[in-house]
Amino acid sequence: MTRTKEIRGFLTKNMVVILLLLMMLFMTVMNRNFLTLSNLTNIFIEMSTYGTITMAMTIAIICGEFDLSAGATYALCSVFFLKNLDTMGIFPAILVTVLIGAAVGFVNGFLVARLDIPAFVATLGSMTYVRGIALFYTDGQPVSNANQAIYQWGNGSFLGIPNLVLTFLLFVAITECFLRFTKSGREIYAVGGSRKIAELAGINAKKSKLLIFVILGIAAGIAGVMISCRMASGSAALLGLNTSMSAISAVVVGGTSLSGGSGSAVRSLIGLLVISVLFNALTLLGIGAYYQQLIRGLVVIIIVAIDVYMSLNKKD
Amino acid sequence: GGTDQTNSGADTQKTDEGNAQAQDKQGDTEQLNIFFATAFMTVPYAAPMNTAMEEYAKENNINLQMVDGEGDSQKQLDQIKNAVTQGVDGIIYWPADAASTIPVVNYLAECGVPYVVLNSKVDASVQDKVPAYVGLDYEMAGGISGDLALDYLKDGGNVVVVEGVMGTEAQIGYLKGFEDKIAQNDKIKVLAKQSAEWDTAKAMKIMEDYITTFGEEIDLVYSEDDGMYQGIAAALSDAGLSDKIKCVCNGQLQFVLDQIESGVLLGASSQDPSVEGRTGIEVMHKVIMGEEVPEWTKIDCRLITPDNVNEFNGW
Amino acid sequence: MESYALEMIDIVKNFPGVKALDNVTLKVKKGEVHAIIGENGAGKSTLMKVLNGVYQADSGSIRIEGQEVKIGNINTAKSLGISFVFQEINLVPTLSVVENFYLGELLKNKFHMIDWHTMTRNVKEALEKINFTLDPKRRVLELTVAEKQMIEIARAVSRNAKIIVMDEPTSSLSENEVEKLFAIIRTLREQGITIIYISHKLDEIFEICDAATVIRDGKTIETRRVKDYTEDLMIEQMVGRSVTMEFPQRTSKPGEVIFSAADICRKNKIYHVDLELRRGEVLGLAGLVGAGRTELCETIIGAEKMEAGEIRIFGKKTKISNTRQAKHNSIGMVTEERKETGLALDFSVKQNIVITNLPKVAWKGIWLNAGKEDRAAGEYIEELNIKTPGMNQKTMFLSGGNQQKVVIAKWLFSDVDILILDEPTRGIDVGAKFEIYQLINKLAEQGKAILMISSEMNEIIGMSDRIIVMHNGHKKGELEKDMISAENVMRLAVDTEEE
Amino acid sequence: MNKNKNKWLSLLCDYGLLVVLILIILIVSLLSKEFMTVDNMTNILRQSAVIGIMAIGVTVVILAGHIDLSIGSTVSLAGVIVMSFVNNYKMDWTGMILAILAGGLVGLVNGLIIAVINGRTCDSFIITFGMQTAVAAVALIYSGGKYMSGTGGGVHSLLGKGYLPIFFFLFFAVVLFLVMRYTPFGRTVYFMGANTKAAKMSGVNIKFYTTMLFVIAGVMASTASVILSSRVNAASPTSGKGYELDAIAAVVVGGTSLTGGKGGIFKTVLGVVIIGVLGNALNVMNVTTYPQMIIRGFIIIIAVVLDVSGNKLKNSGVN
Ligand SMILES: Nc1ncnc2c1ncn2[C@@H]1O[C@H](COP(=O)(O)OP(=O)(O)OP(=O)(O)O)[C@@H](O)[C@H]1O
Ligand SMILES: Nc1ncnc2c1ncn2[C@@H]1O[C@H](COP(=O)(O)OP(=O)(O)OP(=O)(O)O)[C@@H](O)[C@H]1O
Ligand SMILES: [Mg+2]
Ligand SMILES: [Mg+2]
Repeated sequence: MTRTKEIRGFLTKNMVVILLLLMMLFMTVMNRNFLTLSNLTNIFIEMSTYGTITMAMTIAIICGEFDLSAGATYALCSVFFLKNLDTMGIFPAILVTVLIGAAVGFVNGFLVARLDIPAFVATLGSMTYVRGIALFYTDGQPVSNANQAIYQWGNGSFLGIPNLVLTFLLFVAITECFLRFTKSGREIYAVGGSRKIAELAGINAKKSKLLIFVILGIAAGIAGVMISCRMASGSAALLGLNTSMSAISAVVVGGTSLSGGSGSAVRSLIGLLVISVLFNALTLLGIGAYYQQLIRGLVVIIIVAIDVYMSLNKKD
Repeated sequence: GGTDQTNSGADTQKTDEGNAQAQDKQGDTEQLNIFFATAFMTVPYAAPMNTAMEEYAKENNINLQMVDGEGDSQKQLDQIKNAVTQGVDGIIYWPADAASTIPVVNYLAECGVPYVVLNSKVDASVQDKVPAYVGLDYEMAGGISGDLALDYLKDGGNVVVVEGVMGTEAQIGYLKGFEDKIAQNDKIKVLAKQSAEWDTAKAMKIMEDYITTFGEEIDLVYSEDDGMYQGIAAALSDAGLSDKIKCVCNGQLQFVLDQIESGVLLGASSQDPSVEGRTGIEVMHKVIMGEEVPEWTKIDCRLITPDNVNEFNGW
Repeated sequence: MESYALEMIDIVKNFPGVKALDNVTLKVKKGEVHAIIGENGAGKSTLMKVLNGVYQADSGSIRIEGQEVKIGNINTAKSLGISFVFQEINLVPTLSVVENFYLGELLKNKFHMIDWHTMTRNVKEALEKINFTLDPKRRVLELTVAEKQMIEIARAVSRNAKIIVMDEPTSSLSENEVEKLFAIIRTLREQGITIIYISHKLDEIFEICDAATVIRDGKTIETRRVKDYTEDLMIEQMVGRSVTMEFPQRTSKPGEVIFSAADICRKNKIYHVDLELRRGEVLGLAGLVGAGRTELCETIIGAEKMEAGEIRIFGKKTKISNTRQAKHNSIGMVTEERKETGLALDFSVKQNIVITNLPKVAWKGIWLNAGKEDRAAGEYIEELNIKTPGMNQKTMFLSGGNQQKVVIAKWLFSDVDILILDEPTRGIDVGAKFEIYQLINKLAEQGKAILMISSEMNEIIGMSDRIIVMHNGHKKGELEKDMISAENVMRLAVDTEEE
Repeated sequence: MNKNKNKWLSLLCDYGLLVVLILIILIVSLLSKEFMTVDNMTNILRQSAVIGIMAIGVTVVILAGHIDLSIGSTVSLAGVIVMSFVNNYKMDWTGMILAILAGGLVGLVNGLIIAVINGRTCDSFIITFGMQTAVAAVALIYSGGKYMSGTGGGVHSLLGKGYLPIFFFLFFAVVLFLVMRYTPFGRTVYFMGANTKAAKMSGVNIKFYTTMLFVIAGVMASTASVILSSRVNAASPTSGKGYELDAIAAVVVGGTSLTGGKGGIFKTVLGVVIIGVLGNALNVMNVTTYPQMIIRGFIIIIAVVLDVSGNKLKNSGVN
């Protein structure tokens, strides 16, 4: 009796991991190209830029908020970096780019934390104006930069691991440690779990909310620099159109509820992997684009539906 | 360069011999694998293109795999890398935007898999690495529409422009070609330019607002593509101005052909996605077979007028 | 001159339209257990929220051990050595017990990282100290209300505070846990810690408190030693009039059975419960906290899935799979948590009252009629004596007792014959309690069948015609009128043998 | 005196947006003589009709505390369905009915999933996002990805002409306004938004209501799509992309709260008109695309900042 219950509990808790393993097993059998170093590396590289944003999004969702403007900020930061790289020099340019990201995040945070605007609306607004600024700044033209140093870094690797993947994994580790072992991190959980109660316990919820948006902006800035290094180019019109929603769905697929108060960087990493492996698998299996899109939509619905159903009805 | 060659829908049969040869070469059992990395698979323009490619692939026993880059250049890079990992025989690359092509072209040049660039040019800095480009000369197409405008507005007049997504190669070329032409007559004035991002409904709204702002001051509307023209036509006909305000556009959507035939639309520069798709895969096939191909295979682009409208297939 | 641990002098606090505190003065001696009592909405919680910095007083001063202090926020209060057990549970549900224990003041190790190890150990010790065993790593959302309340108490006690404020700490505790709490309070008193104790349960005040301050309508009435008080005097001071009889008499006799449930089961919660309910009777449902009474009733009204069992209403077999069907079959339930599940706090009193039966205030059942709504709401506001500035006041601005009355009014308006009342007087002052008892009697006399859950022994004994006692999801027994006594109820409620 | 002030304050908070709208109209009329003409005003309403119909539909969902991100894809799907029937078989009525039913079906699926899993309000965000992706794919599959131009002539092509889009917009707005304000159904939706648990315990069949709400949003979206495709005389499988955000933006600019229970259809109509007027004004004043985006973003934020702080003021000011 308790045994089956335990097994059930284990299964529900680790549904996504099991799904991931099953998917990988299936693909290994189905396609000889799947379990190759280069394929797996590719999966990780693609994930690394929007994965960085996903980590920040995880923090935000734990705090009970989310951000639709991260993709636009990502685009703005990318084109800014590329345009100013030559005049500013690499490191100052990186710094200013990340500061711009942080500034956008700060505005969002100010709106949400101080003025009590729902994040959906505040970031819907900033999604529009930030992309407008990016387009205005570049006059809608794609920007490229032939700087070899950044290009080499963006496509190079260290000990066989691509630099971008290393940066991303570092970000995952930092996020996990931040969430688990720092006071600010734990306060974010408390605020997400219940803002009122956290405030009664003397936690400055406004500070936490402000912080998560600034982190999101910084992450978007870093991701913008990363993608610029990899592609040596950026487009204000096209970059990051789906990034925010992809990041949110990766977090949710990883098993973190949008209601806030729980979640972790590792879970989101698993969510990211599930989605990336799924994409990769569908392509390797030669599924047409339309059907791929259909499957993607259904997978999000099914995973979330099962997860919600289990967590809301598992009382017995 | 000097090796330009023109391909049009009417004379696709002439390459059939080449195909037969290719089939001989590869034998009956061995199937060629061609990978098509699209920039946008879900835009309507891609649909006839894909169909034409698939047809060609079927005829020539080619295994064609198509993926959607969703306008994300990084995604395209990864899709192409995956394809190379899988071991394909050739890659057709439709870039999302010119600037982001640098790492893709670098990678393709390095890995040695034959490839063809389709629809949009790559960044100038890597241009010389590209073995074959198949695409329209957008500037020329814009010029064709420009000529038409020039002809219609001999005595000068006011023009409004409805543009596509800014920064795309098509938008830049269509605009430049058109503006260069109408600059020849300094009595032609451009009143306003707005982007409708290739979207019919947005184009309609912009046209309605143009009508509000300028009314019958407008003599001619230039629509950068055929889909947007559809919205413009709706706005003009709603306002009862179809006779007074004339349009030119690029593209040969069936609707555009109908409108040219009925005399509502002055004319358009042709652009057939099926031809583009078919030519793309054909050139790819040739490259794989080791045949000589021109650096730039230009897609046929001619002026469509009521007289020759029957020669074109709408999509 | 005696030394005071805490003096709050002439505190005034206005909310728009409400003078919640009107020159309240509270003086608490060092090392005593000091009760604050008063009707619902008297201002007790508000006074404590001024002390803890959630609200700023409009005027008045606070002195701690003779020192005048300004309390701008909760952290100031903490640093002054005051800790709180709030009226509402204040634990973050998604976090573990350990983390909730240290909420807002997590321990760090020498690397400035969170020190989980030490914290877990400390929490274990703190819980042991109050004789309460619980795995500190469990998440709070898995715990029962009583367990949560005990954690709050343990947390407040472990903070080494000089002053501990407890706002209705026993409202969801069973007798057993109340005893534990009292033992803790006595120990704390011996250690010289000052305790402010707010409760509506007067017997508790007499048992544990040294002094009491009565507040009425935001004003201090009097502070006395508890031994100088009688219960009657206390009540008189609280309500401003004399209340003599605690449980009003009912004249009607139970009629025919209109509701019966047989063999009700709910997965892992409720096991084979039978019950019958007659017209005009009050059936008490007794048991310790967590006995499954709420669960049983939620299953009956279709809010939770019923696994097995049969329900008959007016003798007819009826399937109830959601709350709408329950309402249509004439069953309504006044839930125990009025703010969570009883009211839309943003809605006006009027809108909350008519919500259960909108067609009744609508033309032909489809078109809402403002006049009918006003009349209906006005009628119930008057009948239940709901204190509100107007029927259009948002219910969030009402005091607890009046909110409760709105919830009851809502179900009366729906014309159900079978009314389930879950802890109808929780957190309600004596005056309002008496009115609710009268109301229950009136309903019974009108022929409604009432199923009343209550954790207050006096109440359930005083009001019920019959009592069913539950334990751990099982029905342990049924007591007819002549068998009802506190001993019998208790014996069945704590009975742990067999099953 | 004080009471009077409160009354004014509360009126201002309720109708502040109307004042803002009138101010915008006045200012733009001064700047541009073309703006303040009957033609242009009907023009604005006509342009706003499609987003407007979607917005009033999604308002109902938002009032109950949920959200629906799939309505944009519903527009795409319904568009290609109606166009394919109009073009291929000349069956305007069948096409329109099927298209509207398709919208209802999408809503039904949304609603049923959320109802069955007992989804909290935040779950509808991600579930309907999944639906958005899936329905867009269905539209692509159904149409083969192709652009469809209308050949015109039938009933369908008339719907978008002249004052008809405005008529439909106002008609649905009035109907839903009355339903939400004066019927038990509407009141119950508000109650659900204000406190779902309380609504459940008061005998509201939450699952049924949740399902119905999404069906309404879906049907409104597909109806909007029928009008859109008629107006532009074309449909493409991506024609509704991003429309959901425009519609939701109109709802929040109007002052309906995303947490549910507060707001209403009238406010949404105001929001739609404000956004429509602004977009038109910027076009008429020949502001280019990108600055327009920047301004639009700020307008959304400013409108909501004003609304939220107005509500705070009101809540602290009411007796
Ligand atoms: N935030 C607020 N805004 C407006 N009025 C308020 C607010 N908080 C409390 N009140 C009002 O102040 C008065 C005192 O409320 P308080 O909660 O202090 O009563 P209480 O004595 O604790 O009652 P109970 O026994 O029901 O807990 C009540 O009339 C209440 O409606
Ligand atoms: N023996 C037990 N151990 C742990 N939890 C229990 C136990 N029995 C019941 N519970 C849980 O306690 C919670 C409260 O149950 P329920 O609300 O039905 O109790 P109740 O008798 O109505 O008490 P209350 O006075 O709190 O209303 C439920 O979540 C139930 O699962
Ligand atoms: Mg209180
Ligand atoms: Mg209970």
